[in-house]
Amino acid sequence: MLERFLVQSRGFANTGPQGARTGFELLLRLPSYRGLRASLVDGVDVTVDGERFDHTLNHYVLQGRRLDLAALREASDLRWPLDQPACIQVDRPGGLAAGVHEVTVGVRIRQSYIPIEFQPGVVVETRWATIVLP
Amino acid sequence: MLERFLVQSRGFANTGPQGARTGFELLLRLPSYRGLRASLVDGVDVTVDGERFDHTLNHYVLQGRRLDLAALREASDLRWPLDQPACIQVDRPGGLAAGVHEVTVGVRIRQSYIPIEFQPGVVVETRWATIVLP
Amino acid sequence: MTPSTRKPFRYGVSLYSFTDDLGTVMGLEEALAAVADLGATGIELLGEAHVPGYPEPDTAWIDHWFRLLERHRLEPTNFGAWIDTRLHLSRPMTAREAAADLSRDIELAARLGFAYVRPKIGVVSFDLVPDPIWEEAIERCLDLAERRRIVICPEIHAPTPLRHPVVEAYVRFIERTGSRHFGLLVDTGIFQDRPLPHWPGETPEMRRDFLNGIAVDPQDFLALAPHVVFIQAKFHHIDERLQDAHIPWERVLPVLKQAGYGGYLSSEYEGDRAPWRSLEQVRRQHALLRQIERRLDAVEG
Amino acid sequence: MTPSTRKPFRYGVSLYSFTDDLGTVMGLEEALAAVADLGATGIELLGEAHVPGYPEPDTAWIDHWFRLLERHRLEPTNFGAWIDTRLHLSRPMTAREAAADLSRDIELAARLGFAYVRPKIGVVSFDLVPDPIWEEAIERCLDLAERRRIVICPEIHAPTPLRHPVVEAYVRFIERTGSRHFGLLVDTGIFQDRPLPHWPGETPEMRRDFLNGIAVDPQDFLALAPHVVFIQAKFHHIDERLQDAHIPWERVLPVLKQAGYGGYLSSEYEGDRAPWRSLEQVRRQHALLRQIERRLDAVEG
Ligand SMILES: [Mn+2]
Ligand SMILES: [Mn+2]
Repeated sequence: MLERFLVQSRGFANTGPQGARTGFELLLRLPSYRGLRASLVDGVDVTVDGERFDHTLNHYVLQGRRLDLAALREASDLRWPLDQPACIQVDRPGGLAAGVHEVTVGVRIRQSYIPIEFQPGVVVETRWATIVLP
Repeated sequence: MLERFLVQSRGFANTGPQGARTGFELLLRLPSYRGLRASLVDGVDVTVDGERFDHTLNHYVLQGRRLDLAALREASDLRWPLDQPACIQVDRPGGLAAGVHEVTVGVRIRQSYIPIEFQPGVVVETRWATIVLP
Repeated sequence: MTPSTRKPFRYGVSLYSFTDDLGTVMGLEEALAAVADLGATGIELLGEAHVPGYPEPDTAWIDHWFRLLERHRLEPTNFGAWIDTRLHLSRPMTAREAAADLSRDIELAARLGFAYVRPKIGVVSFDLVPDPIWEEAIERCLDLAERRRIVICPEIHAPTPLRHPVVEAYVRFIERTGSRHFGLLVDTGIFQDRPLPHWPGETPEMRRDFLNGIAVDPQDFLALAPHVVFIQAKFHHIDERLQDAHIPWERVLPVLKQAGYGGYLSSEYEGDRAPWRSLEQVRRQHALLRQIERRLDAVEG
Repeated sequence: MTPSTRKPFRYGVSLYSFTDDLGTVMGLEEALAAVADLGATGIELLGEAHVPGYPEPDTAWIDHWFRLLERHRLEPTNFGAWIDTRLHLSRPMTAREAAADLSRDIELAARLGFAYVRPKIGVVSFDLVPDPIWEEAIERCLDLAERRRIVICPEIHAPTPLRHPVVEAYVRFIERTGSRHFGLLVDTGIFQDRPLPHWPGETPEMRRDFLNGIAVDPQDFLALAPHVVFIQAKFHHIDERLQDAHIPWERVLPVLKQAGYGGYLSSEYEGDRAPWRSLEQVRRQHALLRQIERRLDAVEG
């Protein structure tokens, strides 16, 4: 079972060794009524406490594979199932401070059955989420 | 998994043969942070659209056993676990009309570690619930 | 099928109704228990949503699926599939690729006991004309569909009404191929005659197109009825007095009855996604639809 | 244990924190994954709440339990139990019956790998004096506790402060029996120094007694520390700036440190039961407690 929020409480954490953090990551529930092949996902914008990390710069871990946006757009052989969160990885030297952050995601999805004028659709959600360890 | 409401959507139904209903029943999640032996439950008041069905008159089905209030109060050998709803059965000739009803329950619980002056504690909750078949 | 042949409706639910609830507040077991508790018999699902490990569920899950169906006396109805024509950003999808995807879904649907497969086809225009590859893609799958006893049924969905070139093309396809393994699925959202509330992120353009309701005349169903194999009973909100805020069931159901439709009404709740709300809304819809059907049957005698 | 022996705290969570969420929006797997994700190592639960089939879980569940512990590198800490002295409406519970219930819980707790069993004892007075059968009941279980390597630890819980006849009776029991299998559990709700919001159905009498906080002086912990084997880190609300609205951790943790407490701080979230809220609140508490501990350790050098 996943949390109802897109950004899960669990998994929001700094990356890299403690004392020399390189960034942070979060787990994301797919905002869709169906699973999608990865190439139909056009990346995820992440904003933390007003600081924006563009979808073109973030990395995406799906079913154990880590991809940049270019690779994601080509990954028609990889699936993001509804019941498995994707891990979004963000570069930020030093990581985030321990404590509560305002986190916004913009998940960009390309559906085939909606006019191209509206693609990619962007699902935006904001929540408070907590980094436990600095 | 149970629904967060105490009264579950599923299981709210008329009893007895269609056309000659004898009453109705509902499934109830235990409003407690722990399971309880049945004798610690002092019955459940049920009110539907303002019509009250007293806990002294209702019947209780736990783990396949059907009890009236007197039997419930003696049932120190029977458990109502958190993960299993109890079935509350109410006599009402004709049953309830198909459609949406305002249902209130008052669940009466006797805890040993709270002063007797406050026992039984009564947990009250109201929701809309739907009878599908007349 | 003549108008005088009145048949009882069959009642089902699509797991689409439980979107956002499934996987966060309920699992497949609770969903099927909820559907069975309605007195419904049909269960519809979306392959790439409700089948864990799609498109290759493990056999343990398939066993589990059939055990649940048996326990709850439910039969699989329609299997939702997609032809994701925009799968490749750099190039269009070919008809062969589309046929391969659809074949895979037909095989899986048949293995899970389904009777219908709805391919949701990518569009090429603002007014939702399907990608022309649909015709070759589906034609390539007709033999397989016959072998696996599956009926392929694209969905007539708002803003496309019943009288429309897209629908006419589907009917010509039926006439040309003579296949009994192709039919039409009607989504009752086409009958919506009052506006939906705005949703988050909705643009004025999208609103203009379909969210106010395209209010198809239910009488239009009569002409198409011989080709309609399945109905998704799309709805958005039913209040405590059992009034549907958007779909005029009192006008729709008599026409379905008159047309001799005896297939499924498969609930597709598409309203507010507050947790657990879908469970209660689907119960209201079944109470409402059955109430109207009882009244129609009583009038007919 | 001398005041100069400073030890690191151990971090855990009681599944009590997830009350109303467990079984409606999460299962045991998700709960344990959430606890492990905190960097915590200890898992506390309530027998008659979180053990399916309690008091006789099947072996498949026990295997599952140990697999989850291994996967998430968690160790079982405290097993919550009750002595339900009002079980029989017609007569009081005997010490023998209470001992039988507690023995059953000690056996089960040991089988599941726990180190502590907290019996919640029924009360006989308005000011929460425990039923006098507690002494004989627990004494009858001391040998079993020793054999099964369990420490029985009644809970000091608001409105009972640390300096109180009830606590003194427990200390006398320790001194008289000399048992190392009996100790005290402190619930940090006793340090609450600001009022809780009212809860539904709350009466003025209950409010007067404990919901405004009994604000025990943390310094009182020093005298009792040698007997304290476990701490439940009770809390109700921590805001976005990591401020706890009720429990003065900044004054409590230095005393625990000074007392040489090196046991668990096991989260007991007891605030608003909005779905999923508990998950985020527990994260905030661990961020806060660890932040204060880092500061204390830095000051000490
Ligand atoms: Mn539909
Ligand atoms: Mn406690």
